[in-house]
Amino acid sequence: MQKTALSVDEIRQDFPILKRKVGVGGSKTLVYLDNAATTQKPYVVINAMNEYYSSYNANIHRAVHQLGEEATAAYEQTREKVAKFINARSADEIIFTRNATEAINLVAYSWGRKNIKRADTIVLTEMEHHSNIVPWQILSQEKKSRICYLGVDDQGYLKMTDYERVLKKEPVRLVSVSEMSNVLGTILPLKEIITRAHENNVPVFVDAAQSVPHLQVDVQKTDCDFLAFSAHKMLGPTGVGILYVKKEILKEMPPFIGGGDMIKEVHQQNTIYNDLPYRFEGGTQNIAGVIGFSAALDYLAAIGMDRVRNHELEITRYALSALSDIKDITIYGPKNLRDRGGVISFNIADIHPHDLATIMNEHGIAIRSGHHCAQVLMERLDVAATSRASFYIYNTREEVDLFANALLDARRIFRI
Amino acid sequence: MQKTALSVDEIRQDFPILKRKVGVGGSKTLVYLDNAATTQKPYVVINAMNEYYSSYNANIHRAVHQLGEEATAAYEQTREKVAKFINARSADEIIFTRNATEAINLVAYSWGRKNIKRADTIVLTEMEHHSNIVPWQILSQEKKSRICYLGVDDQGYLKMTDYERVLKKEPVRLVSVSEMSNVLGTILPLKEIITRAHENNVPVFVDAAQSVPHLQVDVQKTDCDFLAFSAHKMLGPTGVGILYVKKEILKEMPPFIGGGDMIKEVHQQNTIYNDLPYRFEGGTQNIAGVIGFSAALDYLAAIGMDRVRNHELEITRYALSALSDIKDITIYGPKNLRDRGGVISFNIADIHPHDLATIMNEHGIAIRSGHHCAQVLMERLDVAATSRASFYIYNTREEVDLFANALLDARRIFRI
Amino acid sequence: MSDDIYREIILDHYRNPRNKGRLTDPDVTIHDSNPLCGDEIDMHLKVEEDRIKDIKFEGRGCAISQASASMLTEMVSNKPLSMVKNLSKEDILENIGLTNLGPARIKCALLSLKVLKMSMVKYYADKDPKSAGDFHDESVKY
Amino acid sequence: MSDDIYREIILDHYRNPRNKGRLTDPDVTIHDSNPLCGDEIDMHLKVEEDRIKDIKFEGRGCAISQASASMLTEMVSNKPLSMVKNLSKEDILENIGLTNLGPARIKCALLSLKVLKMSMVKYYADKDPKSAGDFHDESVKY
Ligand SMILES: Cc1ncc(COP(=O)(O)O)c(C=O)c1O
Ligand SMILES: Cc1ncc(COP(=O)(O)O)c(C=O)c1O
Repeated sequence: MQKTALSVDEIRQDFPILKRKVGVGGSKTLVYLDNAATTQKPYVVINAMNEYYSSYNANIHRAVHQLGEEATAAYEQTREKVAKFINARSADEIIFTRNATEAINLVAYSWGRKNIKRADTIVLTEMEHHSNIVPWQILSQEKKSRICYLGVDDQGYLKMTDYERVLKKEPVRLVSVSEMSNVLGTILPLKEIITRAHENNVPVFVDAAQSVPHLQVDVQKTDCDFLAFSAHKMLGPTGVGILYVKKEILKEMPPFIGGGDMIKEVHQQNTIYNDLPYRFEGGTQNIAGVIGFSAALDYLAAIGMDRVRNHELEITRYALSALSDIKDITIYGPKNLRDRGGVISFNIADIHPHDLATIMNEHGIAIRSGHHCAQVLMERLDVAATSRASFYIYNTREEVDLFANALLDARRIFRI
Repeated sequence: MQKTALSVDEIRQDFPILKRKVGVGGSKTLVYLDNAATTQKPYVVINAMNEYYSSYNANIHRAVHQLGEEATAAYEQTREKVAKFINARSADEIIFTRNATEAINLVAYSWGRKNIKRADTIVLTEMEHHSNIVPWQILSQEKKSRICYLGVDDQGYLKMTDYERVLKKEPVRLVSVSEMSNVLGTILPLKEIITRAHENNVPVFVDAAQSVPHLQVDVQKTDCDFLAFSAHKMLGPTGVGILYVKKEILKEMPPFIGGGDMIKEVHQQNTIYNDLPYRFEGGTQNIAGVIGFSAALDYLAAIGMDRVRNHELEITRYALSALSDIKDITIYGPKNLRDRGGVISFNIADIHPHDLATIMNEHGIAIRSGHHCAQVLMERLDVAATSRASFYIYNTREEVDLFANALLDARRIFRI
Repeated sequence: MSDDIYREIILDHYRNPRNKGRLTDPDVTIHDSNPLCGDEIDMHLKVEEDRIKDIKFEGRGCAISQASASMLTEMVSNKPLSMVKNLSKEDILENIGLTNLGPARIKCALLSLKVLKMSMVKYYADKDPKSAGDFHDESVKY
Repeated sequence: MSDDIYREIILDHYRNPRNKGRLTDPDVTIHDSNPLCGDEIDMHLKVEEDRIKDIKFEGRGCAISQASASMLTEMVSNKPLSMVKNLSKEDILENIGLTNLGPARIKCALLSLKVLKMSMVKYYADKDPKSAGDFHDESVKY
């Protein structure tokens, strides 16, 4: 365990965009607090893709020529790195997709259409992202299965009693939960959820879009069956998602996207599919994106996920305390820092989040406002929208101060 | 119509990779003849992505902050450009996917599962790429529909008499053909195919992965119903595919990938989907890739697709004549240049294409060998594999000479 | 600039919206939302002799979308439908005095116009498809 | 370097493969192909007293894959199954004298070993699952 704090000043030098000027007349230095939506990219990631395009760009897997071999090696090494990053048993359990959303859909279409039957229950939570709701709704419409939502209590925690009741009473066939809420920041008791599910022979899908970037994730330790996340939320490029599936399950999954590279032999009326994991990667992949992601993984590994987490805890603590001084503010999610990530959702008086974001923007501060693709949770919280600030390794206390000051300016503008 | 020839020397300056040294000890300058697999990228494309990552990287559509607005504008402008490039009526008819393969799967899953019924016939050709075969096989397995393959004659042309017979005798519900074969180079008589299909109320899907990069494509002129292609085969980044669907048809298509951004409202048990075309773009898209593709479209538009085509015709003519001097060579595909693109597949004596590619590689020449994801065609040609050289705007006569010389060396090594 | 956007009149319409509520027995009622932020507007209309006899809206969302809706209802109340047909994006932005909004916020300002035009399309859909078509307005779609 | 790869002996095995054909009544027969290039190998084996009594292959593909298959059949013919179990990637590459192939071509050289090991897994599958497992070899998979 590395115990030394992270050197934010040095880290900031690695991110070209942090020098960007924004706001009225380009007068403000960018304060980027929209990391839960997507993070910024360090030079090493941008350069890795440049390097690929400038010196060994080629299609992978089928080429005998040197560029093709180099590109294939770089692509497949990334698969190994991903496996290591989340401690999968084998790189064969790692499938590259377009984003976390496609990864979830892949499982809903492939595993889901084969295994979910009429009247089966799929368990989600009220804090799921739309990407972990809509695919199951589409599936349920087809299969006439049911979706059941575990409740969220007023402190932003999952109601584990709901879970016990549902496991006992309903024909649960799948549990799919996000490890960390992108709105409340709540970190779920994954180990417990998975253990209880497995005791009932129910597999568990983990939407790790918000956890893998911020926490040490270990798929063997939690023993989850499926796990999905996106490269772009962890310093990597857009257009790359990752799906982990336990090999025993993956082996039995029918293909999803059909086409080149996922086959072994194609005949007029039938096809022999390729070995794992290639069977699930049809067509030309986002090769540059995967290679860029490789650099992002190296970058995060060099820092160490424990230090990433510690830095976020520290900034979040500081921000929560700064915000709590502001009048008429409502902050959502757990109070206890240990149970939450670096995401703070809030509302101030009758200032609508959209209006707040516009005011922030003039201060050069990028925050997110809206439903955060979590409308079921918005209904639960009985709000139309929230504002959200989310942090990453390059955010500083000074940025939090600027943010808190801008909130005061919003109060002034709204004459509160 | 621009009549002046394309200035290949200048164009070559725009592609960093063309300075790459490869082969034994890095002693050879790269001769890249694997353009049908993927093309190289000019600086403008690489730089457009760098610019995005370095100065306005943000998630799109939902952000109020400046970076988000800039990124959204750049992304949506690309959609407009694509629409213009293929002469679609509206940018709403353009959907970004992961690659051409996913675009075909999207239609097979969404339109196909809704419209293809038991015993319906889907018409393909013997020269289709696996990406335009496997999705229809998966669909047909589910729906118990039938796939019928139009034959290819010994000159590499589509047997139009087959087509007439099938249209007359079978309950055809979809015709899906590639506009240009990635193996034979054959350009199909698309207008005729589509007219005859429409007379029978049958929609037509065009796999344009090999045509949009090389020919002027006009979806209004051919009146195709669906069209798919990949950015990476036309100077653009990996991880971006394009699907065009006529608006009347698109409006009636159920969603495919469910998740963030493709919805308007999500409730616990139901969802209202977003307007077109967003309904089909679930999750965070390959924003950088789309923005890079924008630069590729500008680059090609500035050259003019007529000049691209003319250059390829000229190089192909030169190459066909150089190859025809080599003993024991078999060249596949139409003899008439007007009917073919810049793709030459061939075999020499008993030298297996894989072995040939290895020998070429030592000469610094990247060609492709194998089944080219067209095993049905390989069966038809009764070969296990072919070698393939494919050209693009930066290829020169000198490169063709090097290639022809290397073929002679292969004969020597194989003691023929 | 925010000071320009959130002028007294905008905040007033936001906090004290005019014509907010429902109509008993409306001729047409329609709902839409902005997928980008979740802002919602319902419009309820009573039409008489090709005029908007009565109009009410319900909704939730940002100051811009709600003030814009409130001001729009005042603007079209008792006006001929032909006026609604001709209302442009620019008319709305001028009416609310916000002519330099960024692309994301423009959508907030225009949501109510979009819903109003949709309600006209719906109103005419069966009676008079040609007129319905006239109300289709690409400039307010997003 | 190509001159090193395509030595006389490789071309000889390619053009005059040993043990090519089928067996009547084999104990195990198995087919696989290299998804990367379409090379195909079928192996037919007759096993007696834990020895490979007879072996034949069919296939089509490049000089490396076919010569490698031909040389492999010579190598294991009449040998105990335990020898097959222990055969490594390196053994094959040394046997055919090609130790500096690139990653794509290595797969050609190893296809026949992969198929041979698969045939052992199949042979033992029902009789003796534990032994079957012993023949699983991650190093020859691709
Ligand atoms: C004719 C044809 N169709 C489809 C494809 C698939 O394209 P992609 O791999 O980009 O999905 C290709 C490219 O290999 C092709 O040549
Ligand atoms: C919890 C959660 N799940 C899923 C997603 C979807 O990720 P992507 O848009 O990259 O597919 C997100 C990101 O917005 C998220 O926060």
